[in-house]
Amino acid sequence: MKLVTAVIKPHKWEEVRAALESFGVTGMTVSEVSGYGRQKGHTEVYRGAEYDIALVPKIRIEILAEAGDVEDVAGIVVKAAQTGRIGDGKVWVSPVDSVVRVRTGDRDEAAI
Amino acid sequence: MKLVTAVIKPHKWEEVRAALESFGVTGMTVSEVSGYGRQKGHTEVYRGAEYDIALVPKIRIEILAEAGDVEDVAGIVVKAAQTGRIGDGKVWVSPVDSVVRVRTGDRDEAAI
Amino acid sequence: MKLVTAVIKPHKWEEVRAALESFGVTGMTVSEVSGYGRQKGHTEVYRGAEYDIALVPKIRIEILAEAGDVEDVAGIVVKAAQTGRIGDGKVWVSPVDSVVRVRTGDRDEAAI
Amino acid sequence: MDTGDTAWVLTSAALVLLMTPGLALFYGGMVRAKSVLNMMMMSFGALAVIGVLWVVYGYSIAFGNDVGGGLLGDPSEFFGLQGLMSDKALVFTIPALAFVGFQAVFAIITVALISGAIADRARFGPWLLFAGIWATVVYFPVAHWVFSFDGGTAPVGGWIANKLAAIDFAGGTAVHINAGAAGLALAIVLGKRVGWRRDPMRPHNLPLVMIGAGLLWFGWFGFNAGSALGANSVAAVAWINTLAATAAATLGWLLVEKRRDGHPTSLGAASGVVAGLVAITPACSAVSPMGALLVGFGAGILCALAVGLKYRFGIDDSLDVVGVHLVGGLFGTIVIGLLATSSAPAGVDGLLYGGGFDQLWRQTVGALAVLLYSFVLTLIIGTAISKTIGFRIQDEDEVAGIDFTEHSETAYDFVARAGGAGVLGGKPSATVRVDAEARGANA
Amino acid sequence: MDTGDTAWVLTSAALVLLMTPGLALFYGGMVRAKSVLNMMMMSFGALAVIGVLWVVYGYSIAFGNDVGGGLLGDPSEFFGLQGLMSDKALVFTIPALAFVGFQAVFAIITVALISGAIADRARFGPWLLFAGIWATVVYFPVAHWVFSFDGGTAPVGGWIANKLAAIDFAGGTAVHINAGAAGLALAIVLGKRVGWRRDPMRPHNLPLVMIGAGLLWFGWFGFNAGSALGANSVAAVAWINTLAATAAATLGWLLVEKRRDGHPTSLGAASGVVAGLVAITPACSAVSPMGALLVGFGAGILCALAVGLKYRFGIDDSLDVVGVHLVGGLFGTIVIGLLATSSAPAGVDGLLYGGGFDQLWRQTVGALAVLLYSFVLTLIIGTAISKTIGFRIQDEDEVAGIDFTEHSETAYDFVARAGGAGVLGGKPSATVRVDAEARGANA
Amino acid sequence: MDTGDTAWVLTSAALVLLMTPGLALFYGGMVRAKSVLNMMMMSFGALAVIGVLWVVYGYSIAFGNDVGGGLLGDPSEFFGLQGLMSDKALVFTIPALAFVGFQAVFAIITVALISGAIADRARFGPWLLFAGIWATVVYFPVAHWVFSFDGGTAPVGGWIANKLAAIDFAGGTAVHINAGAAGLALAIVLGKRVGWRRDPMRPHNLPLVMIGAGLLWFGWFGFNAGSALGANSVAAVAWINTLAATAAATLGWLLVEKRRDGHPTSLGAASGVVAGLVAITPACSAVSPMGALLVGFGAGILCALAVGLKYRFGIDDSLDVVGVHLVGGLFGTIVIGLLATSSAPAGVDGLLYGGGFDQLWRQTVGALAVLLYSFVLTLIIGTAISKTIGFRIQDEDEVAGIDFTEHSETAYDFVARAGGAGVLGGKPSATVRVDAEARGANA
Ligand SMILES: Nc1ncnc2c1ncn2[C@@H]1O[C@H](COP(=O)(O)OP(=O)(O)O)[C@@H](O)[C@H]1O
Ligand SMILES: Nc1ncnc2c1ncn2[C@@H]1O[C@H](COP(=O)(O)OP(=O)(O)O)[C@@H](O)[C@H]1O
Ligand SMILES: Nc1ncnc2c1ncn2[C@@H]1O[C@H](COP(=O)(O)OP(=O)(O)O)[C@@H](O)[C@H]1O
Repeated sequence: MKLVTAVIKPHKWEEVRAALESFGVTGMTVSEVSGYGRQKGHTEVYRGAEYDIALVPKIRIEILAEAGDVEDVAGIVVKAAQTGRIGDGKVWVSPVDSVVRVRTGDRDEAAI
Repeated sequence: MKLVTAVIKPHKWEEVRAALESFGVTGMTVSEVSGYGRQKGHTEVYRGAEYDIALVPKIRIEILAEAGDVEDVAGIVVKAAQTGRIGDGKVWVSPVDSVVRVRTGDRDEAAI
Repeated sequence: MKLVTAVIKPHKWEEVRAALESFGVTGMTVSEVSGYGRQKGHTEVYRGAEYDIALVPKIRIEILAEAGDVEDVAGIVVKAAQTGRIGDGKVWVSPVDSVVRVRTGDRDEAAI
Repeated sequence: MDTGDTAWVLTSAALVLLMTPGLALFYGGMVRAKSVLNMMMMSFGALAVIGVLWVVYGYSIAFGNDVGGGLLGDPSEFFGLQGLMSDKALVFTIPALAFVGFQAVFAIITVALISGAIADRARFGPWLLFAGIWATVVYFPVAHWVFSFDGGTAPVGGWIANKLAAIDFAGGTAVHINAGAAGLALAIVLGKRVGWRRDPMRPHNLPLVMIGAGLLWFGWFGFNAGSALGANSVAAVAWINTLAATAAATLGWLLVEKRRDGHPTSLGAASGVVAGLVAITPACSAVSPMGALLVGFGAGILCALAVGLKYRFGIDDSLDVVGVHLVGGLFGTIVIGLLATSSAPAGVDGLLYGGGFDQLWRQTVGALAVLLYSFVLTLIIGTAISKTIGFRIQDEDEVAGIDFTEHSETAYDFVARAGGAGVLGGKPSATVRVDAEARGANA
Repeated sequence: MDTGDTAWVLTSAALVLLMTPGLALFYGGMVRAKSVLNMMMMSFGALAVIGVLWVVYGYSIAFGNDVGGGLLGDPSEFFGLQGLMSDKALVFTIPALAFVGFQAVFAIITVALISGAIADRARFGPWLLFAGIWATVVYFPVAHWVFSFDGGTAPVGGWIANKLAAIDFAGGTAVHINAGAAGLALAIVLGKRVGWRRDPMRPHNLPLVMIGAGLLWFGWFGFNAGSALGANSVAAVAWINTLAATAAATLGWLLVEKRRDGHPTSLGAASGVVAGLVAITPACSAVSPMGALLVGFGAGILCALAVGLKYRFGIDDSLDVVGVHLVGGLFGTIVIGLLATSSAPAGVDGLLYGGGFDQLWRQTVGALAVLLYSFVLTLIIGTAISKTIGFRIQDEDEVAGIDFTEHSETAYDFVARAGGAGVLGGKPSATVRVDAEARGANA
Repeated sequence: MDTGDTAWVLTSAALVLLMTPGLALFYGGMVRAKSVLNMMMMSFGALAVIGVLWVVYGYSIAFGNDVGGGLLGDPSEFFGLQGLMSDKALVFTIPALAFVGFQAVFAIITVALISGAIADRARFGPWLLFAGIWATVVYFPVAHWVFSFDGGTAPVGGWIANKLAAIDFAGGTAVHINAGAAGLALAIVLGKRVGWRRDPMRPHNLPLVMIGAGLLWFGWFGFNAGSALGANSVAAVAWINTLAATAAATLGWLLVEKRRDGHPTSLGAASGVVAGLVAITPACSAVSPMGALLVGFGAGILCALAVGLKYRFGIDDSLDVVGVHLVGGLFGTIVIGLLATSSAPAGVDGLLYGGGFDQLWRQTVGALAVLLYSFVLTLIIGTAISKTIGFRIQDEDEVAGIDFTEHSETAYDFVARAGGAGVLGGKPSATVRVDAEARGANA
């Protein structure tokens, strides 16, 4: 089992979800995060005082997948999330020892 | 060292915490996430326009544990979080190379 | 490739970010989480009813780094985040199979 | 007709109207984020239902000529407010419809107050039904008892105002004791919320509570000083007493918190304001400004202590309608028997001013009569609704959140902030699917 | 001069002023969190621009002596409000400037209403420009048509008020049809939002919507009952009709939702209140309280059905200015021809009261005249601005959020709560860098 | 007694009362989410403390007969407001207690205004103490100087109103310069917040700021136009000038922002409104509507520039009490010497209207006298409290958040939305533990 983690631009979420769904990925876990990187934040001004906002909002997606599917899944995310502009994000794959479905106690491949 | 990650239903948090505590797990890190899976979201209506809300709120728990405890910890979470209905979530285990306690610099087993 | 995950006190974020930047880490992903551990929460009172607030706010930082840098990166975070008081948090390192930069498709070392 | 008096009553009526949305916010901020909309809907719903009924027959029941024993006005006399548009139709020095409007918003807020006792768990339809029945058989008659003076809108008025001659300037009995007793009954009928005393049910938005408290405070000057039905020195006395009492009550409540809990809280300040307002409501024409300080301070302390009682009795009066409105209303009504001074507009001396026990028992009888009537009738109405169409939502709907299950809405979506399209966040990933054609067609 | 009348009009003017911030909240809560500030700024901006223009020449165009055909007042007559400070300068029984103030806030709210049609996508500078031009060539003249009675502020007034003799007590035509038609035109000119019908554009803060609705409701009693320009029985009739209509409209809207969508919603309740207010605005002096119940109930149902039409026509009237204000305004204006009763202050009988078709066609003509004039002129002004300096923000700025791109602000930062220094959260990690010296120097 | 005048003053008093909750929201939205409750509590606390003191002796110090040199009224004359309930007790044409109420809320808001200078760091108990002492030794006397006219409430009044004859219609000196100077002094005494100029201390809730601004605006019409103490043409002039000035001030502030910072902001619009209100407060009876446009526009520009000065001087006047209230108050007070026109109700010509320097120096002397008195006295009171019981919270409490450490509350909990029991979210996982018995027992 593997875990694919993707950090993407928020407005790409819908496309990524749709692309994954057509591929057959039916489950994932999503969270709001903030990114820090080449893409710079911006400046806000309140009563004449400037505030540098360094972090930019991102969406983080976690997908548990069978080892064999991992390359495909990562590729799909990369393709769907790409705008070609700085700040598009990262996708990484990491190893998972085991997975359990809470509802049934099913394990590993059967759990996802 | 291992990392146990659990995605559960929000209202099960208190039971899971209590179960882990009785087992002796005294630390964990918790975040709010959104889940996408078999459990379907719902529909809201605003001025007659329907909105499909696809994601459902979940709680994500991360627990660093010694390799030997991992099966027990995962089992406890599964048991406490189970309602038997769709959407109960997943628990997965992944490898960790090393852990440091920031306060003391203690490493690995001593760090958790 | 490795993933360094750090859970720290929120008001240490700025120092950690600055320390990492001087070292040359230019990217990271940040999220708000809640911690449960030795550091106890607190009590709030509403119309005479007490509420125990068990969780404490923390910041979670994820840094993808080359395997060779990992010890340094973890060390820098530990140093910058340390206050010496309970609740300073944890830093852990876990293995990563591969990384892709969404914008370019660059992989691994080239992706971060 | 006096234009100054009319200006003041029209203004006061608008101020009191604002109290109901104010209450919606005050209550709404106190519940959890998943039930704030339902909480506010109970107030807005009360406004809608009682607004209609008042026009149709409510005013007439309350202010039509008495049809027996000071218990009830004639429902047909002003049915549909007939005959009151004429510029000849006056109540004292103001147009009759100005008085009708002023009294309308009293009826509305009283019903809305009750909803605090049953937060998070009442089906919306049955609540509207309850509101309509309760107003008809409880509020309209009780308003007749208390507010209908002989020779005011009709030759013969209500028994408390005229026969008993209890003093209730702006509604300590008819509004607060009445709503408080009904809240108690309804909390009993509906039972405790799932997880009560186990789960944290703390206010989700205290600034919202403070907005509500501010608007209530503001509106209450219309409630109390407007009850003079004219722009005169009686109104001015009521105004200043209202200010004095609320200031002192806030201090009183915060003092209790500081001593008992260690810290004065903002919820306490807001609650203290309301406790003071409740207690001075019946008394504001009867005590001096220094007396009002006492009334307020006493109410602040008493109510701060009273809100804990529900845990002792195991009754989930969720937002303390009993602790604040019933206790505060009783205190304010009965304390008139002690602190009334003949130098105030009501012209009566209480026990401590040498007036003996006379006024004290009148006040007590009036207060208890309303309390009992309201409590018993509410028990009956509430139980009847419960047993027939059902009053409570399913437990699992309560856990999921009544806003969504009863109204198919969620209160907040803060996430769309910087990202694309409101993609995420508790309530995320909505794909809008607007079938206007289909719907337009079947509508 | 009558002090009571003056007190009531001054109060009413303040109430109506509050409606514009109220509208800002009502609208602001309905958009996504990334554009709430811009939404509110359109109202505050209207207040600023129209506030100035009204003083300089707006009042004079609306209420100066007619300079031809009942279409326009003389802009020079009261230029800069000259000569109106004297205590001799009266309008009926009140100081002229009290009337000026009361009418000023009508002009302001009308312009602000339009902004709901173009949420999330209008550049702020061009919006201010539009507001100024639109008020000058549309609102000020139309106010003259409708509100300027012969012998009121000047010997000769506007054509709708005097020649046509359509009844519009408080602005069904001049305010609601006018703003609604302008909103429709502007929504067409600016086009749909990026992602409309695809992305979820649901209200980000319904309690904010409810606060706004509450303040609108409150203020509207000044709007309607204040239009009597005195504290008298006409004002009282308007007051009670306003309450009756809103209560019934809320029920009407919720009923439609319950039947059509399955659930009554809080947004529906708030919308129903506003629909009722809109519809009773022109009619509140012309119908009986029972009639007002019908007007409100009808408006609630009609507007609840109308808000879906924009999807059918593919026009992104974002916050339903058409569905609520144009439809509600038309209904309320025309229904006078049916439900007016001579027992009400306006003294006219509509079709159903045996008055024949006379009033009905007057109402219809007045309504359509304002509708057409406003729609066409707005199309022209809007297009002109679009083609010259540009009216819409860039698509990517819309996606990023207009609050940030037009105002360099974000509405909320809830995170600094328990942590150190507002470190994180959507808008996080700000390192403040205040170059006050530099800025002070170049300022 | 005139009922119309009374209606207007009672209404105005209620409007001004609302300003204090309004201010609480305005200020509360501007601080970080972890100190919004404390910010609001400083306003509510001021209301409580000053409300009580005003009744007991404050009114008497301000409006009792002068006991020497125009500096102080006789504290015993109206102690406890004795003798004022009678319908014979009048102030001009209104009941004495209406006047007492109207002035009460002036005292309250003035104290509340100061709190903006010391956001996030003042202990609550010492703040209440400060409020009480400051009102007693600064506000009550200064109100006597400025607002107590010979032969008004007492034969001999204050020196500024009668001897100096500076014009301050509604409190530019007594309220705004007074509060502004006190804020400056207190900001110096308490010192900078932890992390000032390093950490982002941006407004956590701008819609809350806008709600507050809206309510302040609304209430301010009572503040200014109510100061006519009657429903007459003076009130109407004050009303219209208030509108004109705020509209122009908003434009002025936004213009500065657009030029200097690149974008007009919603915080700027809200601030511009308040700057205009402050500046027109003393002047609204003395200038023409066109003059009011100038006053407002000037104030908007000036205050927008002034709010940056604190960084230059290194004083953490957190919410710009100096930049808005001191600067705006000084400008509005002194500009009367230039722009007053004898055609306005005050009947005085300023320098630009050919009145010479006479009024200009009177205005300047009045303004500086109040500024100095307030600044020095506040320094003394503040330092005394600091050195004795301590005024500031611990640094670590400031970092943790004053809401929690002083009030044991947190403002928001948005999470309970869809989940079970408010499980998580900044303030999560509360296990309620209600020991009502225990607590009830020891209470
Ligand atoms: N080393 C890293 N570790 C973890 N996340 C990273 C890292 N570098 C970048 N990110 C994440 O990826 C996002 C995009 O990175 P950025 O450098 O801005 O652009 P790009 O990936 O297009 O070069 C960041 O906002 C951050 O969330
Ligand atoms: N492949 C996956 N990767 C990561 N998280 C998943 C995956 N599948 C499901 N989840 C998480 O588990 C939750 C429950 O899954 P769901 O399919 O709804 O029900 P169940 O696990 O009971 O079959 C989801 O809401 C999501 O958060
Ligand atoms: N076993 C664990 N697994 C995951 N996170 C943990 C674990 N133990 C502690 N944490 C995280 O580290 C934080 C600090 O831990 P705590 O026990 O309070 O203090 P310390 O690390 O100083 O001993 C916790 O709030 C939690 O977020």
